[in-house]
Amino acid sequence: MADLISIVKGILESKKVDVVVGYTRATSPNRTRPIVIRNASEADALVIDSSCLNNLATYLTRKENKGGKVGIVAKGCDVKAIVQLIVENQIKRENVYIIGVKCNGVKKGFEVEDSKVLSEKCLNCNVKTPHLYDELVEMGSDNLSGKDEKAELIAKLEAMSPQERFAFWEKEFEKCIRCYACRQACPLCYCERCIADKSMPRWVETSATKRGNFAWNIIRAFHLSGRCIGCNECERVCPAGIPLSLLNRKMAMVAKSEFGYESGMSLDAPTLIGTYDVKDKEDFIK
Amino acid sequence: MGDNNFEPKIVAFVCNWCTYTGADLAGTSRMKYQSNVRMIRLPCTGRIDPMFIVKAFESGADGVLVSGCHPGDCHYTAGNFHARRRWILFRQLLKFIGIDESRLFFSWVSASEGKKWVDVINEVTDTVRKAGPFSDYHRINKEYTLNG
Amino acid sequence: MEEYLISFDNLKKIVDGFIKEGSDVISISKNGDRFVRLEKSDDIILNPEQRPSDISAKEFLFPRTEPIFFYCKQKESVEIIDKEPQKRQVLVGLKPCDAASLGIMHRVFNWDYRDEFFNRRYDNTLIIGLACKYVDDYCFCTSVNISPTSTRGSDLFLIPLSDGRFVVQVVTDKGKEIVSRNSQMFEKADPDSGKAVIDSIKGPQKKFDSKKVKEWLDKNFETDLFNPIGDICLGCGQCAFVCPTCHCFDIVDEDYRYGEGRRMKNWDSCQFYLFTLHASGHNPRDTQAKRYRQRVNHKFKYYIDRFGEILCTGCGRCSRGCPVAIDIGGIVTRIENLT
Amino acid sequence: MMRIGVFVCHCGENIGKTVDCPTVAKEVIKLPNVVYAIDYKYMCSDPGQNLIKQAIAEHKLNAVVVASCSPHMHEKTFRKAVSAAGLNPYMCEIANIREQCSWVHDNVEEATKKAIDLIRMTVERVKFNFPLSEIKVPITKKALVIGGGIAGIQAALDIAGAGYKVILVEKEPSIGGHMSQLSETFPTLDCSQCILTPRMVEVYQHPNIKLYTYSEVESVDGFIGNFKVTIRKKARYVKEDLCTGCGLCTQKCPIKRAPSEFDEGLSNRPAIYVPFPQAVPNIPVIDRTVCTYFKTGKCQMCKKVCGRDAIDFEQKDTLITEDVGAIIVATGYKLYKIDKKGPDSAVKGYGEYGYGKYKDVIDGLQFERLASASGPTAGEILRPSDRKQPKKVVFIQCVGSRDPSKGFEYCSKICCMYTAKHAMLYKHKVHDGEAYVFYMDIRAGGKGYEEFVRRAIEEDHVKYIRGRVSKVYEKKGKLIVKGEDTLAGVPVEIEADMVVLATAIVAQPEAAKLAQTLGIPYDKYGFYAEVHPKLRPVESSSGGIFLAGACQAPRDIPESVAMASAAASKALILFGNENLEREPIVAKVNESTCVGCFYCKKVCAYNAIEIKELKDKKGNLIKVVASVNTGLCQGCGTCNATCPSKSIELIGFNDEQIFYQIKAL
Repeated sequence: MADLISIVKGILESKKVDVVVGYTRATSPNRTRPIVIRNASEADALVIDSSCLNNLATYLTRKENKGGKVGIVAKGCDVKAIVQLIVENQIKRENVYIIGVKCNGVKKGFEVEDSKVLSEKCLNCNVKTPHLYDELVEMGSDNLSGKDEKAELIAKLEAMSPQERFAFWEKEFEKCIRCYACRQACPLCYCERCIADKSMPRWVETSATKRGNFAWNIIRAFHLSGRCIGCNECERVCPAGIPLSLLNRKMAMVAKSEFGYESGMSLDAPTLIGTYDVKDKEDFIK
Repeated sequence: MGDNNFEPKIVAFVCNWCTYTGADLAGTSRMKYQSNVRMIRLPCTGRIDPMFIVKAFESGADGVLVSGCHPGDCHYTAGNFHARRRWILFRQLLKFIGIDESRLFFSWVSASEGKKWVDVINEVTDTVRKAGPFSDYHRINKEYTLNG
Repeated sequence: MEEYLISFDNLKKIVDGFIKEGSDVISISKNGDRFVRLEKSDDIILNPEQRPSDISAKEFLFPRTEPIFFYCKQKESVEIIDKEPQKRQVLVGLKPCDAASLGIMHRVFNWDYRDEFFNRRYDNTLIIGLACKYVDDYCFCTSVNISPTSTRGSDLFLIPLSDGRFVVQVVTDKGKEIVSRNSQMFEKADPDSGKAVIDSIKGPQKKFDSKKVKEWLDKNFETDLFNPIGDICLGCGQCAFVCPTCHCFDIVDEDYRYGEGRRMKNWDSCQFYLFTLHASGHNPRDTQAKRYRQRVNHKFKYYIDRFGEILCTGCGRCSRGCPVAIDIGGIVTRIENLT
Repeated sequence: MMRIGVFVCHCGENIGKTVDCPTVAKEVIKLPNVVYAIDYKYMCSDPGQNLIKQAIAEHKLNAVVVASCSPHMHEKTFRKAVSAAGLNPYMCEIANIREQCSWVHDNVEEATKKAIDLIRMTVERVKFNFPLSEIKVPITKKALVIGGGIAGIQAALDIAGAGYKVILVEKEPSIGGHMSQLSETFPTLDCSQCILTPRMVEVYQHPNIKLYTYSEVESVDGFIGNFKVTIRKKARYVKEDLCTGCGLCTQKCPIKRAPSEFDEGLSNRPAIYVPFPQAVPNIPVIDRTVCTYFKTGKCQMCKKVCGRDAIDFEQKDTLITEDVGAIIVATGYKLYKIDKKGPDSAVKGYGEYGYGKYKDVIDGLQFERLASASGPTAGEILRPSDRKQPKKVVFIQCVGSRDPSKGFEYCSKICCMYTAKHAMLYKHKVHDGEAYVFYMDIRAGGKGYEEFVRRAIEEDHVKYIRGRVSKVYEKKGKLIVKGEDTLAGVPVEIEADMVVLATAIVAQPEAAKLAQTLGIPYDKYGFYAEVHPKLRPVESSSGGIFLAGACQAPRDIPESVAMASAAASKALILFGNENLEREPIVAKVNESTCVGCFYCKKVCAYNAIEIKELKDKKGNLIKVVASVNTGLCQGCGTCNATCPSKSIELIGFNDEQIFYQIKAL
């Protein structure tokens, strides 16, 4: 870990960056939490291990950090978010110093029973070594393992009748308390005024009614279509336990199968929404 | 379903230049079609927001039709291409949530295709009529209402 | 305090009776994430070692969303239609931290304005508490004048015995009425029959002295103590939404249909930027640090100033569920250390 | 407080027969904010409009809904009426209860219900309208004419004659177009070049016309009144400013056998060539595909003989940008070539006519060259195979036209007339010759056209046979034409010396590409679409882009010229104004919520989204947001639908208007 700490000290001392966002140990020893470091002397608090779940890219678009130079500890999936943020003009490449983490996968959650369970997002990871970084550090391995239950569930849902699928989601969305933690945790939900908070007109009903919840969850998934990089933070932070990653993953599958597109992979690739191909499939259009 | 008197409520979001004009042409040519569809005119299919579709279902629609210029014919050059890409994604999302092809329809109808418009409207109306009231959405719409 | 003994089976029979007479019976869900309405008494889980649910039981007295009234717009006027009154309900197996929270909330809803909606529910609710044997890093009930065996907020309080039976402490008249209505189900217990169990439950170690915390807060409104929290807090507000005592709400009119609508009361959170955003565009709590300061002050200072009570039962939900692992117990402890 | 008036039009019986208008008026007055509702026989009539004006005054209306015909019909009328009564015109909305209700439904009850629904939805929408005023945009009073055929020439001369500058772009080395290839023209038999050449020269010498030949339009940005056009001037390898057109280079060029485009392959030309003697400009061009120097690096004969050192082998294509306010598209047509059909060709047949296989089966333009005094035979009718005078010529009409099974559905329009002319010219030149014409119908609608065809039949004794030809094949030096005389009901077989095919008029192969560059619609054949087939025949649906000649549909010369003048007058109407008034339907950014993701910019086809830096009083950057150039924005609203936070909205079709319209469903 000296590696990470010395890098952070170095870039703070040399004023390459103004702040560094990283992870530190939380109250519970099996948990970590984000930390923002401004002085090299604080860097000793940094850790990097398989309990570093948060996608710290979320902090890059905060008003406080905009414009300044930010160092960030980022796993491959987090780097995808950084790439997407650069592509979407939210941050400048030169303003972010990426301390990439060679990652062996992170834990699914913080609860004791999950301590050896690998997060589902890590199962099909294609960026164990980040695809963009300024420095690279290693993360130890905890020999985590897991099963891709969500993939099975997606297949199961697809095999259902529309009415059954609707019933499934009705039951899930009913739980939504509209705290918008999913949005707050999402590195790509950077709008200053979310459409859900727009009141003239109110596209998304404020109350946590079923239809308001449907509208919110539909629009959230749609606005992330072709943008979501699959960090699953939304699902992890949802206090109501709604399997939000199902929607994101389904849309990522559509983006891949219909357009061969994967978000957050390249600084030069055109965005999925905002571009078109005259040959886009239209067999569903009469 | 099985309700013989069921008259579906259908909304059509159409572009001003092709489909709306095509629908006008159907009228000028005195072609006849079923009366269930309520049109909402927009400048371009590019203007049609997925939120419109959600709102239509929230407002009690049993079916929604989206229609515009054929590819290459867009009055605004490429609005329909952008719209098409959006629909590919949105349609799959709604499908995954349980809103399938018997509720949501897409078509290209040009300004000269009055006949096609008639055929599309009749086909959409028949399909939705057959699928019955969109009871799933009607049910969630009813929560916390006077008669809910 | 009167004490009785009851078997789990008999307890279930009483619950069945509630269900039969049309009351809603509410207990923790199978996976322990929340409280749910039960269909049958067999679904009751009374496990003192259960981790606190992710979402507290407050929504049964203070729902996340609730119509205040309905309206129909006529051509020249608006017709207002009130909501029907609330059903009777029984909350079974609330931990002391959850049971206590309802009484704490009762204060604010009976202050300068008597909130009919809360009170109607409160009056129609019977609360059966359960002693708690769960402790983790985030529990601190003992620091906020509650203990794993405190009966506060409960009408009846259950202490599990090793033989599967429960000692029932009768806390209120409401509880007494249940016992007398079902007297054949209860056995008279010896005085202090639950004492051994109570004594064996240690609960979380006391982390801070809330008086000292308040003293510091009284003097230190302007502080940079909360800046590191502001740095990482996402402002998601889940802490308020899972909290058993947070009670802020927003009122909104919703035309759910052409010409027809409702006035709704919805949970809100001081952690949201929009919470204090003025129409002018000015926001007095414009940073997350200021919003977090509000959270701590409201819980450990303002509520005490107003009602003499801490607006926190130490359940630890907010910290356990926090996406960025902000630990309110830890922060308040740090404050105490500053004094 | 909105005070809305609803005006329900019967349109005589057009609406009134199917929609119970009095009931509709009675129902809609019950709607919130509707303070007045009335039905009337003809709302668009003077008394009808007065009704609206009076009601606005009497009932203090601040918004109006007219339930009538399509907004495409009378939206302007009613907005004007409302405006005359002192209301902002954009506070008036139309509910279309004719084209999309009364005319398409039979059941009175259903149609009435639908009409009420449509009005309710429109009433809800109009509540969120707000007063708008037209956007004023300055106009560049200069026109671009694309295509230097007769239509382009006419349009350029008309505009230049009115005192405005014109840029004329022609892709070939010379202007003149197809008309320059023709021998005589119907129905007067004027010599085509004799009437055309003076006009070509006039173009060349006109002080207001800037001519770019051997050039193509590369890109077009901007909008009506303010286009920015990039023109690719292809390398001629001859310096135009130095060349005197002496012609020495073309005489000395050792390559002599490149097929002449001008003569439709019936003669040859050198590698450095002027397409035809009267070419404008009279400046040669090097065809680098055949030039020895470009192929081998040796020769340079032209360079050696040029006294002005005008040959420049190093010349490159140059890009020129021009600002113009109007564009006239006059790119003309091509003749369908049977032997050149690609795999995607819409036309599937006619190989049985032997074109490309037999030298003496030629098309109409080739016949024009044979008959032309400037042609390869100096106007003598000699057949291509052996240069002998054909004694029996068969003309076949409708090759590819009016043939849904093998060719195009449409009529090519000019073939009846030019075939009659060809047959007549032939008879005038070969007095003992026999001319046969196979036709489906004779379409001779036009001044003097029918008389012209009668002359061919009656005075020149051209034999017209109504029927189709099934096959043409060679037998003993003769072309056997097998067909049917459907009037007589007998098969016909003619031993011909030459066969002339009136092949279909088709769109230019690059027509679709240019349409996309210009942003104008085209039909499935590649012909450019006019806004309205009857009332706006020379306007494309893109403002400021007009159509002339055969690029829009098969046209003859008088029609092309008339269209050209019409298109020119459209441009001149535009130039008659100092500013352009545009509908204020444009996007608007909410800068306080915009986060500058610029998805709006990505989807904007008009480059109307600009990047704006918001700064505080001290000049520190607060944030970067989108900003709409209202001059460029065309109001499609794609940005609005794309913006995740709805921080950009289309005025006139904003979120609230649509939201409440949907809600009132």
